[in-house]
Amino acid sequence: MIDVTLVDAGRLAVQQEMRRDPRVWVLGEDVARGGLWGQYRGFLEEFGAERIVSTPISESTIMGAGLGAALVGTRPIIEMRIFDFVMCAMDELVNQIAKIRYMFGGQARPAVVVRMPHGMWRNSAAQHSQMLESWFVHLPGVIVVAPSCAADEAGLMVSAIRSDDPVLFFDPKDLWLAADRMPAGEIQPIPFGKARRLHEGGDLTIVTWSAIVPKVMEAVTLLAAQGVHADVLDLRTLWPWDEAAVLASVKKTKRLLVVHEAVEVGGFGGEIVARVIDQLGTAHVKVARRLGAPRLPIPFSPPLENQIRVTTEKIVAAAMKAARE
Amino acid sequence: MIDVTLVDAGRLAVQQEMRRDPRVWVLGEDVARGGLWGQYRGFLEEFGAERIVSTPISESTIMGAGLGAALVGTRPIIEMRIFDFVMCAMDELVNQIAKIRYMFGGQARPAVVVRMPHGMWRNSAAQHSQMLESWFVHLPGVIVVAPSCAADEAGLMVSAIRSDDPVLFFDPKDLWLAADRMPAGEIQPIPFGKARRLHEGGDLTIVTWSAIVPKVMEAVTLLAAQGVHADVLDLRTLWPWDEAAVLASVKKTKRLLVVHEAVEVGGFGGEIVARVIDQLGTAHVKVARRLGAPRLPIPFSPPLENQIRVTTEKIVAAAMKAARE
Amino acid sequence: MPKKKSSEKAGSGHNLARLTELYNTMTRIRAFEETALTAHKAGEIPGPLHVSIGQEGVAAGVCINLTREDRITSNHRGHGHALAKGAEASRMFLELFGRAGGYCGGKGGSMHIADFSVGMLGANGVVTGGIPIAVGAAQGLKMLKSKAVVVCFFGDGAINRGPFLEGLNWAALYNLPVLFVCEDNGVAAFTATASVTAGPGVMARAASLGVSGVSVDGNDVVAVDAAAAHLLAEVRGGVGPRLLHAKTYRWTGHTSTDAAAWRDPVEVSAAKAGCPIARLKSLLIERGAANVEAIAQAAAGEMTACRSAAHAAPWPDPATAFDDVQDVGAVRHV
Amino acid sequence: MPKKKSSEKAGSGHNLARLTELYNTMTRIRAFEETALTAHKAGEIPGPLHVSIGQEGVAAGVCINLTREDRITSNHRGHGHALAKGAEASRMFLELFGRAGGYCGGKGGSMHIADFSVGMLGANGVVTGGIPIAVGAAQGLKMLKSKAVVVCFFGDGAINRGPFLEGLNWAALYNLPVLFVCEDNGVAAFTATASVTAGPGVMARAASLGVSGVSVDGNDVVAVDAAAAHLLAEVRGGVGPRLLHAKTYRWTGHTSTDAAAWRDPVEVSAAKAGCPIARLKSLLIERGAANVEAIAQAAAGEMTACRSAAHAAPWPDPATAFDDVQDVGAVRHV
Ligand SMILES: Cc1ncc(C[n+]2csc(CCOP(=O)(O)OP(=O)(O)O)c2C)c(N)n1
Ligand SMILES: Cc1ncc(C[n+]2csc(CCOP(=O)(O)OP(=O)(O)O)c2C)c(N)n1
Ligand SMILES: [Mg+2]
Ligand SMILES: [Mg+2]
Repeated sequence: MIDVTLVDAGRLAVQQEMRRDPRVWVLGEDVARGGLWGQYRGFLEEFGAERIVSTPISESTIMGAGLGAALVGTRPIIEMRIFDFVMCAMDELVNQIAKIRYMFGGQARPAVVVRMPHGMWRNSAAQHSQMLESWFVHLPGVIVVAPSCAADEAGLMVSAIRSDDPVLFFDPKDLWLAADRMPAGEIQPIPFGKARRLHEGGDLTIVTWSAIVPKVMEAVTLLAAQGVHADVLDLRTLWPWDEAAVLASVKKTKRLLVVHEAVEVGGFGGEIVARVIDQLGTAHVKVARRLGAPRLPIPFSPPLENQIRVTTEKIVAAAMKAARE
Repeated sequence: MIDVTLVDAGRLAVQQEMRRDPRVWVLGEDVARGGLWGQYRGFLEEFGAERIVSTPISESTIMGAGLGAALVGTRPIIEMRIFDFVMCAMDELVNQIAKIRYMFGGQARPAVVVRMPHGMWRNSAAQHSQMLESWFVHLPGVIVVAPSCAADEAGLMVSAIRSDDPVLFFDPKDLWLAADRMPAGEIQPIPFGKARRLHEGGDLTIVTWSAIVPKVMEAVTLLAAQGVHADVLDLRTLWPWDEAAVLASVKKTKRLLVVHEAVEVGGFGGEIVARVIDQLGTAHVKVARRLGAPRLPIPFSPPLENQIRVTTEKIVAAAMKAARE
Repeated sequence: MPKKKSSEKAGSGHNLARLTELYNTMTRIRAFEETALTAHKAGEIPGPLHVSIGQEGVAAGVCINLTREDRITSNHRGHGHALAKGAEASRMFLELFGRAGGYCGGKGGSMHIADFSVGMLGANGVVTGGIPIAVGAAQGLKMLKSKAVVVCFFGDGAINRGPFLEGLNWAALYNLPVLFVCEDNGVAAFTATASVTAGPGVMARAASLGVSGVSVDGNDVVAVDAAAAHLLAEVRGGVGPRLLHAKTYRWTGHTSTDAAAWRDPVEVSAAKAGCPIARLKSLLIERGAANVEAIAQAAAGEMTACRSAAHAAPWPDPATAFDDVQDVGAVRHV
Repeated sequence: MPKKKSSEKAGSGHNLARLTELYNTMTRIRAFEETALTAHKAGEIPGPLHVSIGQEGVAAGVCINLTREDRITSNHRGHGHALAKGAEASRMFLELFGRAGGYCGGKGGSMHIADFSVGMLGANGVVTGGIPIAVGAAQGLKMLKSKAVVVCFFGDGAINRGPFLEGLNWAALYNLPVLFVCEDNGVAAFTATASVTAGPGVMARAASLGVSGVSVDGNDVVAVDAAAAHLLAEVRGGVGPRLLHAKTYRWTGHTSTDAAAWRDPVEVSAAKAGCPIARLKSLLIERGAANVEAIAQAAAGEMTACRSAAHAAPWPDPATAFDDVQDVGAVRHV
């Protein structure tokens, strides 16, 4: 095992794949300088300015040029700096990348990775903190990845780069620089659609992903101390998602709580609840519930942000209620 | 009652409000010529080129300029031609319009109506047929309106224009030109968040909205002939939505089927199922299920489009299953 | 500064074979679209159809200078571009009709025709949609050390959308092998482009972004050919992107259902009188070509046959609606 | 064609009161940002902070020509614009600190300061975010028959995003009362703008979109004032939009946590040697102003007091997190 941050883990994965495959390259703002978090540190020296391309502030074209470059056989990693700026490139993502293979009857293979650090990043306010990952689950044509730890960041990144499908890769901003560990040596790809079990328990199932995961685990420890034992699944990828693992767990616990950082209304939690109810039937499920943020933009000030954030305490309370009800 | 299409109904509503309030105006491509469907026919003559502004193909600026004009006290109707092109203006919609009041602590009032004809429009293929209304339910700061008949198109448009909140108004493309009737005389505003009951029945609750509604009603007639009586609610507005009416109906029927034209995965149906389960509890609900499109882009060819469309037969089958299970 | 190419000079330098090839391409495009229009009116073709009747000189004159390895991107009015780049009319017709065997298996229709095997990277339903794709394709080709270049076709309406600025700046910055072709027919959908476009126009906009170019009479195919040859030689030489501004005219409405009653009939008659195909035909006859009529007849015959074949062709298997979304996470049933 | 304004001439035409007012504004901006930087380093200010130290001449020189009814839009580096337009330093500090009474009630922070009561329509966290808003505001004002004009501040990095093209074309097309101000500090975040920008630059881009303007030394506040006065007179006269291109320099890194080790120290020293505030100070002393030191001291004192007051101020009531989302469909609890 080696000590790394998630930034390091991502960097090692991209580096490994760029060494392996000369068609892989990166484009985005300030990337030649190493990227905003150092996620491409040293790449200019190793790979040269043709494979680590610092671009103008032209989000539409960063996204669209990545697609064009994929159509002729290269494998671009499209770095969007932070997710909120993807709003400047939605036509290229939604109308072009996601649909081009289908519209053209299979002729196009948009093998791009779109990298979009998302979520809160303390006190960055409404335009730099959004999580809208559920939107893309609803968008046919794309894979949606949202890791929460270094090993997943690395292994899923390797899979994303090797994928012939377009992969939307959501780096968890708030965990980006947290200390973590991952296996040493060559990074193995992690298949899409397989959840990671973080804790075993029979009292309720908690399904979660991305930056909120450490808080869920804090809550799980507190719950265990009170005699409530949760089965915890980190989905890791939201499309495809590991429905089988979730159903198996809820069959056992009969109680489901989905926890996500994003706004609860219209979030991906609703999809999970609806599928579980549909597949297991209401007679076999006692509780199915979500915990997410209230439907508000993200405020700047710490006490306001804290007020609307999904906290460990809120997770404990929701889990307690779900387990005992 | 007068005979109108939905296009007529919308036109009459906008005209009435433009006569009432000189601050109301329209901007968008080809609007001075009457709009793509004639929804602004005659406006140039009546209101002049300053209030019916044909713009360049500049979606970002159509959306953003509408916001700017609202900030100084005018009340713009932002015509986006078809919803898919909103992807070219998402920063202005998502990062600016939806957040500006909150970010500025209440100083800004983005009183705009964003008009976005959405959904299938026979054989227009992937880039001209999308329905992503569920995305905006997940987006704090906006109201989401999706009428299915002339009277609602008119009454909700009047409310939208008078609203100080930004209203995303989804005209149903596939019904746009269908014959319908509405009350003669002054158009009264219809409040947001009140569903319309289209059919009474005790066997199951069908919740639906927008262009699929006439198909649902066809299905309801067929179901009634087979002895299955549905309670049908057209939500009309998705945010706020009439949770009380849905809960009351499901309390009675114990069976819920949400029917929408959009892709089922990640659609607004999941939110409704999750809320109903959360509020009523699994013990009081026998079935809660959705019927939407499979997770595919919209294909061009009629048999392919028909294959993935939500049809009357599919609605009958799903309702039958939900009622009998 | 824009240079004006004179057709006379260039034309005289052209050999008869090349003129004949241009004529063949243009008559085939014309016949394709006239046949498609008729079929659309007869209810054989579903969905919207945007034809480019009157603009054939641009597609033909540019694409005659391309190899199969070169790539093009197109817009919503792309039949001519596809045919000129070498796509098969028969498979295009099948696609227009939504039948099996069409270029996109019936998933795309008129607005999304693509033939990657001949370097046609696709029409596009979004105005300017092809611009970022074109510059990215050029960047990828350069990275792969390919000698191929990219031609990016767009209309005069497209120069008011942001991606125009971003894409030209990008191509100039990275010195990419792209020829931008602005097909300026004076209208954007139903609006005169001049009424929504400030400043001196596309040439000045491009120059301000570091992209120089040539303005040409797009209805003079010999001039288009000469200008494109010149600019593409520069682009292949590695100087970076160039712009070809081709002034032309669209005879018809925006879509096949738009009768274009809003167009000035005098303007339309004048345009028809200056028909680019008729102009080339005169030149060919003047130069002693014998087979002019036969070429036009062959084109008409080819397209009529394509139409009949498409009409008789089977529909796609409905199950194929589920194919080609994505490899991982694909859904297989409703 | 860009006209160069010479500071000497303009300066001599300025009366002492106006020069003093400019000096007061500039020293207040400088003191505000230096104090904010210190507070940020001390951990008193959460979130990112973008300061404009070295660029004060642009905000001051432009805004001295505005009335309260005129509007401005700004970008992520907007403290100077807000102060110059008349926003209160105390409420800005409260906002930076995230405290009750701040301009946005603590919801915005540095990147979203707005004061609608003085026509400051807001900073913006998205590069070019203010451009469409500015042109729309101008369009609305024109419709309402207001005499007010709009000034739109943006950086040199913004000219590579699409909305720049769209917004300038739009303003020219509808003949809107907008002054675009490009604050050209040579960098965009951490990248030299010249390295990502093709063509001759912002003046040529604007001209190609029908917007003419003036290029000026942005560190010479007297020249900025004169140029802005001239352009705003034109804009108020109804000729449509104009551009002011102000060449300046940012002394610091991109955000307060960027030590800017990547900057050329020689370049930074040269910029500091040419400090716009020091230049104006010399001029004032030359012209016999007596109170120069006092003004700077007062500014420093004011900002120190604002900082202390902000530090001591109460946090917003957490329940206010639920306010001001929307009237209908608002949520009230978690
Ligand atoms: C982003 C976007 N906005 C609007 C449209 C609708 N639309 C289709 S074609 C067209 C006009 C395009 O004009 P131009 O580029 O000059 O092409 P032409 O139709 O003249 O060939 C418009 C507005 C679109 N397809 N995409
Ligand atoms: C659309 C968008 N892309 C990227 C960013 C990140 N970003 C913030 S400021 C900045 C540089 C802007 O440069 P410039 O406009 O010259 O302003 P300066 O920072 O020099 O004042 C960037 C890239 C952003 N805020 N918005
Ligand atoms: Mg045109
Ligand atoms: Mg800058």
